Amino acid sequence: MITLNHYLVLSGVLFAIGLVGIMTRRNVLMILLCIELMFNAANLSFVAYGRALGDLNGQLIVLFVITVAAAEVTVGLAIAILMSRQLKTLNVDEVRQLKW
Amino acid sequence: MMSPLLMILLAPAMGVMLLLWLPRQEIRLIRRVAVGATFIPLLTALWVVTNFDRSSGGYQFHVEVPWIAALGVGFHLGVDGISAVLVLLHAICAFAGVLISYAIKERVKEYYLFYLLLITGVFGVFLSLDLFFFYFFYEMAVIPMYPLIGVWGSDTKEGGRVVFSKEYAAMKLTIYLTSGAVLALIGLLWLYVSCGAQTFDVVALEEHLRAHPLDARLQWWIFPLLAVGFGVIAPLWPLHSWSPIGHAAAPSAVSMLHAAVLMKLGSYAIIRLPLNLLPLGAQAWLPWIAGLCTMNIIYGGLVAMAQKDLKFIIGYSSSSHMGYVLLGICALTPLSLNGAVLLMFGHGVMTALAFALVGHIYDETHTRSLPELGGLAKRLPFIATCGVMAAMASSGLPGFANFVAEMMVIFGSWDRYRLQAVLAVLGIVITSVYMLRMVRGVFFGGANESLAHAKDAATPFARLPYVVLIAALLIVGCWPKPLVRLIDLSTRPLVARTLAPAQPLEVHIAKEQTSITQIVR
Amino acid sequence: MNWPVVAIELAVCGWIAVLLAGDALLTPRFAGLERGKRQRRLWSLAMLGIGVLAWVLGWQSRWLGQAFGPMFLFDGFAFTFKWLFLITTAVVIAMMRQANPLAITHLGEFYLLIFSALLGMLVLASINDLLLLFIALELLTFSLYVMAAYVKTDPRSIEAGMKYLIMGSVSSGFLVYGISLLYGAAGGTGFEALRALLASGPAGPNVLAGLFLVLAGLGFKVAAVPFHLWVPDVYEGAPTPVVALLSVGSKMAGMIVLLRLLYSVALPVAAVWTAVLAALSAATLLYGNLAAIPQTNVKRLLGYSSIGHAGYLLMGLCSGLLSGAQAVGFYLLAYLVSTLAAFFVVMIVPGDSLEEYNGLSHRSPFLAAAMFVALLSLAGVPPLAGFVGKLLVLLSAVESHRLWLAAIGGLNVAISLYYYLCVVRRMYLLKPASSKPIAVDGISRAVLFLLLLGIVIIGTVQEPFLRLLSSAIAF
Amino acid sequence: MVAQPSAFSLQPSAVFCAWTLLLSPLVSALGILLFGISRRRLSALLANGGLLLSFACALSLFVQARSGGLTLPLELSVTWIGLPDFSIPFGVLIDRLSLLMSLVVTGVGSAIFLYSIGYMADDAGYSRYFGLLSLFAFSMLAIVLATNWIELFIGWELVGFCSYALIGHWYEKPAAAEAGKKAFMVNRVADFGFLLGIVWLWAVSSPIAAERSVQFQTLYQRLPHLMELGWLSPTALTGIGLLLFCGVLGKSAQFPLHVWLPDAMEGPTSVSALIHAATMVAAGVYMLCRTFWLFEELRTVLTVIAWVGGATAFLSACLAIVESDLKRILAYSTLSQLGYMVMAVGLGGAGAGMYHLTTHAFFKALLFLSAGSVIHGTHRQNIWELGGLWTSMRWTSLSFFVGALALCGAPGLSGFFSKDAILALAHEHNASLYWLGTVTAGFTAFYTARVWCVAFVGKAVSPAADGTSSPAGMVPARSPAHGLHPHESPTIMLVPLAVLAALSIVGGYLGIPAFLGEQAAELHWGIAGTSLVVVAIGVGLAWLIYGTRSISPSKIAQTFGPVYRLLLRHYRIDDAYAWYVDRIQQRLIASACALFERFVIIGLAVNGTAWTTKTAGRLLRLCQTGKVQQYVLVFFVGVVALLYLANHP
Repeated sequence: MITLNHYLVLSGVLFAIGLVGIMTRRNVLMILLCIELMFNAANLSFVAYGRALGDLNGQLIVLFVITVAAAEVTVGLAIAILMSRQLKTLNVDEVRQLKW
Repeated sequence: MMSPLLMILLAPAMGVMLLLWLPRQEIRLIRRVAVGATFIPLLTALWVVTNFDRSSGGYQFHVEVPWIAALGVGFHLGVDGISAVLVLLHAICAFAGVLISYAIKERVKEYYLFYLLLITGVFGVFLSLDLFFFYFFYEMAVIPMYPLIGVWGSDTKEGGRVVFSKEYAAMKLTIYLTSGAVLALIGLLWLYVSCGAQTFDVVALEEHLRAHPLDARLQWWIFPLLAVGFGVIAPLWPLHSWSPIGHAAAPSAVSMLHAAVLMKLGSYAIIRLPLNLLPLGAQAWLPWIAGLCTMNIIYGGLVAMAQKDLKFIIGYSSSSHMGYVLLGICALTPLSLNGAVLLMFGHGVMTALAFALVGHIYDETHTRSLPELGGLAKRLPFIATCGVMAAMASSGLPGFANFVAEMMVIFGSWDRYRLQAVLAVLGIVITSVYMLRMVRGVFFGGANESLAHAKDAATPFARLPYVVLIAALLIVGCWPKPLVRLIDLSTRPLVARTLAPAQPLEVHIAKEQTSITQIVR
Repeated sequence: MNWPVVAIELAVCGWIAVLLAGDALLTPRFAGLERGKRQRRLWSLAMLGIGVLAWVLGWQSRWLGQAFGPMFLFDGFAFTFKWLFLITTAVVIAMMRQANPLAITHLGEFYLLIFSALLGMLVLASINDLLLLFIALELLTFSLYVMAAYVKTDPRSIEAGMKYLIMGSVSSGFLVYGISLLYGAAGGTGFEALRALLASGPAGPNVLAGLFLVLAGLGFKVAAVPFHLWVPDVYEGAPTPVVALLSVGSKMAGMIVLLRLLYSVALPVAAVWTAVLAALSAATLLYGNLAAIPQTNVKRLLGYSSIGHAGYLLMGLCSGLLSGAQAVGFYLLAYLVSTLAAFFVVMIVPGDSLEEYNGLSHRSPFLAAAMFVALLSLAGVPPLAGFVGKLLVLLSAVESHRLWLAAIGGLNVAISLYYYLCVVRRMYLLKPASSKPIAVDGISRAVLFLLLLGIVIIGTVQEPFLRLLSSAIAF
Repeated sequence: MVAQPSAFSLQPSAVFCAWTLLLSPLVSALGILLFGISRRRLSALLANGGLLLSFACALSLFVQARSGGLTLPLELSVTWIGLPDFSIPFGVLIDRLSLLMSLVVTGVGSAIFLYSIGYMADDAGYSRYFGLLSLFAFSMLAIVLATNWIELFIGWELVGFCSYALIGHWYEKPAAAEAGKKAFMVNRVADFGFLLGIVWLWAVSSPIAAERSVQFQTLYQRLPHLMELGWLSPTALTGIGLLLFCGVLGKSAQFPLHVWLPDAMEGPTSVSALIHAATMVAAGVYMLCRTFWLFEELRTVLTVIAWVGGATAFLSACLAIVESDLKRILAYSTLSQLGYMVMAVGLGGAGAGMYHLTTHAFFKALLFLSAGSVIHGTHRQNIWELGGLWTSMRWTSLSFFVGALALCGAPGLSGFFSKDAILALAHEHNASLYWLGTVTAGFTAFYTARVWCVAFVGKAVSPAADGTSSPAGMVPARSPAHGLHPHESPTIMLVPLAVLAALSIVGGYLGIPAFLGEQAAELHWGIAGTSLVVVAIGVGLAWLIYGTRSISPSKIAQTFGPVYRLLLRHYRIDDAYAWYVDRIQQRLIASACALFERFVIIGLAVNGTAWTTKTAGRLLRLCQTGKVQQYVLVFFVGVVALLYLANHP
């Protein structure tokens, strides 16, 4: 029997994978993907809770979050393009002119 | 008719406003505005001191405007005997300072802007009877010191090498004083919160705390915050090191106010707030502070002895003399407290005079170093005369206000802190050592050829500030009664209040309360 | 549906459309305008928008109430802060007038983004629902991502945009995850549901976790340690008007959401968050002010200083007392005028390095004086606005018996005064490298003057402002 | 405490005289300060007029007192500081003692003021000189007429200041500037004890704080009661007495604080006459007499006083013998005579002390003024450069001769009687001191005769080639001096000489002891005879050595080699002080404090704090690595910490 907790744990794991990905992958595109993963972890949690509560709002919220995430990635990709054009790199480690 | 206190406070503030709109080339006009903005307070302060109702005492000439209702803040001005004297002191020094500032030739407008701002701030502190505005003006007085020293000041050199740059001095002074102020602010806020009267009004707090005294433990904690916080500017040993360096770097008119009045803010604040509002804390902590201020007296004097820069000598001497003020406060007898307040006046005027003189000498000779000076009495007879007078006033010669005040402090602190009183007398000897050395080195001896171009303060106008200051010293010194009575109106009740929770002083003195007068009769 | 309640938001949307149209129509090819004139026209259009919005907001004052069910609240709190957001935006747009040294092309879209950020802020002033909070916050943040990276030719701008985006997204991730937890526990995203949940009894770990994840997301906005790391980099890299918007608008938005959330919803668990926020406040104060000392870039310096100010804001917030919340409100007001004035000067003075400020008082006495006043106000010196803000915040810390925190706050007053005075030192004490005067045009001068006047008036006549904010912040 | 109403109604003129006596020089001084700085004649007029008026008032009071029209003591005062527990009056106390002293001060003072008109005629600082002189007269009268300790102390300090300023009158001369400074400093050190004594006395003057007093009258009345009550222990009183005597050590230049007086001769000679011979230096003795009721019962203190006085008398007389500067010889002689007076007081004879003080004021002022006249006429003051003045400056020499006779104690002159009184006292109380005094009298005669023989009778020698004066006592070969053209001084200087000479002669017959209420002075023939013999020996020896040159002084100097060298170095006391001030006080203590200030307080404490703060900032900024992924890591750690804190508050 798959309970709410299973979903929540899965969502937690997804979230953690996303977070670790952000911290370890150097490529900005991968980082954007990992951010997606984090949002989707939250989405999963919303849906699971919605189901458990018998509340449709949970699924409704997910739609909003997906929209927001999509917008986020759009901006992110635009910046990634700028990076590759102007800075000739997608490696975030190489972009550290601003520090201290 | 406008309240005199408001007039005192607003005149320099209006001066600031006016200066903002004056074009920077109109130097003569700018100077006149500044003179006017300090002359009005001088006259008004004299009026206040003479018209103070001596039969009733307490705080007088109130101006009360509710300001921040939610916090219990009110714009409350008022003077008692103590602050009336200090307002007069500040008015005299500010007026003299503005006249001395005629030596400033560049960026005159900005200079006077900051200078008048400083003056306004100090007046505000002395006049405020509200903790909020007290602190408000206090901080406001400190900050203009930064540009005043930084822009118009001078570096301290030893053998051609810059030892303390004016930037260092300005920054140190500002940060040091602000740190102290903030410490005091936290104490004030703690006091405000814990007394629960929901008012920042000093008079209301006084009454409230008299009716509902603060817990002794709390007082024990709050008192040092206030005493040390305000003690920084007093300056209490070992927190004094900002002051001589600041004195040395500042332009002379600023050193004047700095040493004459700014330092008094600290001792005044200690009298007005912690001593007044936290009697139990005072009783617990004053012996410690009395110890520290003995260090002020002796150590400051000894360091002054070893200095070669005139401003450093006077700077350390100020810190030494403020030790007497603090000792007078700590001893907490009406006599010593009166002496302390009178010494604030006397030392203020004296040190303003000294810095004005050093300023003149520096302007004329471009050096403040004792070994490079000498024999100036021949070229500058007027300045030399004033210089000798200042030195004598500083070493406590009768006829000057300082003598009376130091006398009262020593007599007054004899019962409570005998060792400190003895050391205070020793301090007078030390003062004479460096003061005489300075007078000897600067004015006497063979005339130095390289100083032959130095000019005296020749015109009556150039002499006016010096004459005003010396007259103040002499008048009070020769006839101290009126001023002492005025101060006494406020100190006596204050001491009684502060000592009320403890044993009265007389117990320390005598086991038997026999009246000797009756026996003799 | 009670449409007038959202009138201002609708008006912003409308004006965004107007700007789009204007941008399209006022092209050189179409309207025959040369570049400079086109820029001025667009600026006027944006300014006109602010005027219209101000009028709408004034009119709207009669229509306090709710919209979208209970999701959107238009109360005194919202009304007051919407005004402040409007003022902030107006000043930021005014900054664009004097000079456009940042070579911002596509100016029409830039104004559009400013307005969309404004929309986000306006909504944030009214949120009463976690979902709406999330969406409005993202709207604000997205606009800022784009604006931060707006100077496409400047690598630093791109870097700033990239860093801001990644950090912002991560924080959004935490925020939305936290919201999901709270949703699960409360059964809804509305503040009412949450309030009922927290009032019902001791909060479980999942509720607290949700709450604190939300706090982390908002902490990112207000630049609280340890969520502050993006601040110096983004401030340094992004165009100055954007930084002004970031440091005032975005921070204020985060702060008022925190205020509403903590004081109207989370008071029952105040014991938990006051302690945590106090720790954050101390860390933020020390980090921001200490690290600001060795800075040599004015925007980076102001970035660290803005972290320090976040510490003071948190200090008021963590008192858990209404007076503390009101202190935060006043602090925000003082911070707003002072910071905007400072950034206004930064905008006009060419170059970001502190070297450029050497001898500024010779090159432009007015700018130097303005910077002097603004910085001292930020440092908390009377008779300027910042002083009263600091006083109130410290008072709230003492009132909540956190003397250690007040002591740290006091210590930081001195530290911050030090680095502000270092700038003053450059402006007044040092000699300029080039004696070329800096011209300030009339409008900039007027706006700057008004800001300075505001600083002084708020600092001396505190009562009306305090009363205004106290009546607004009364949940 | 206002003037006593009874005194007011009965003796209006006495009241007026008393106040005028005190204040008229002050008014002169103020007048000179305000109007006279650039008007030479006006300042001289004001100063002389002021002091003459004072003198007239003193005379009038004296006459009234003698005629019984004035009942003494008369005390008038106004409140100077009026606090309930610290009421300090300022006023005049006229009794026989103060009347006598004010007569001396104003009388001798007037003579010297008059003399100064001529003596200082060519001086640039003429007005300043007279202004300070007037201020001095006021301050001295404040001491004399003081009603209480504080007033006395005020005068005490002010005379010190005037002395400082007048010694340094020719401030361009480094020696003068240094001498003034030294005089003031030594007095300050002495006043350290004096002031403490006053405070202590005030503190024990009543068991109740509000009833304390510094008034002479009050203290006088209370003292026995205080002792009786046990409130004031004899030990404490002894301490007070010793502390107060410290003041005398300084002001009356007793060993070991005498060092300033010889140096003070750098000032104008008229100043030396007035301040450093006749009046100010005697203030210490006067103070002891004034408050003798306090010391009367203090055996220890009195013994100390007597021995200090005796030692001073003897040791300074020895120094005078080897000195070659005319004024410095007189200065050591003054020291020696002051020693006599102090010794007299210490032996319980305040009256004898006062008597000698008075006569000494006459003849020592006379000697100094004559010396001034010599310096005025020759511009020399090394006795070896002088000579044969008897022929060229007849009047001056004559007056010097009278003064010298009085100083030696030639029978019939004033000094004879007063010194006899002191020796008699010593004979009665303390044999060792008596012999010490008698020997000193012989020494006195010796050095006086030596000056006479060398400077007035003998022939002058030229100044040493290197410009420094030849070592004292070593008689160089006699050859006519170059450029020495002595001329007699103007009349305005000779008139005061004549007056003082007359007083020096008749001073013994004025009935001074009687006026002071001592029993009628009768001569003690045995003692007088002994001292006369000693004096004769002294004079004879001097005549043999310096007059007829039968005995070679250098041979004597060789015989007493170490002693002689010690005397030449003034017992090395000056050296010791210089060593202490320069090495210990300045280089060791003060420099150590300054270094501590510079390196510990400023360097370590203040700059150290600043450095720590800045370094913390520099380290903290390194957290900002610029790597966005590390930022995310910190963010994550922050969230974890937050969650942990949330669940473990």
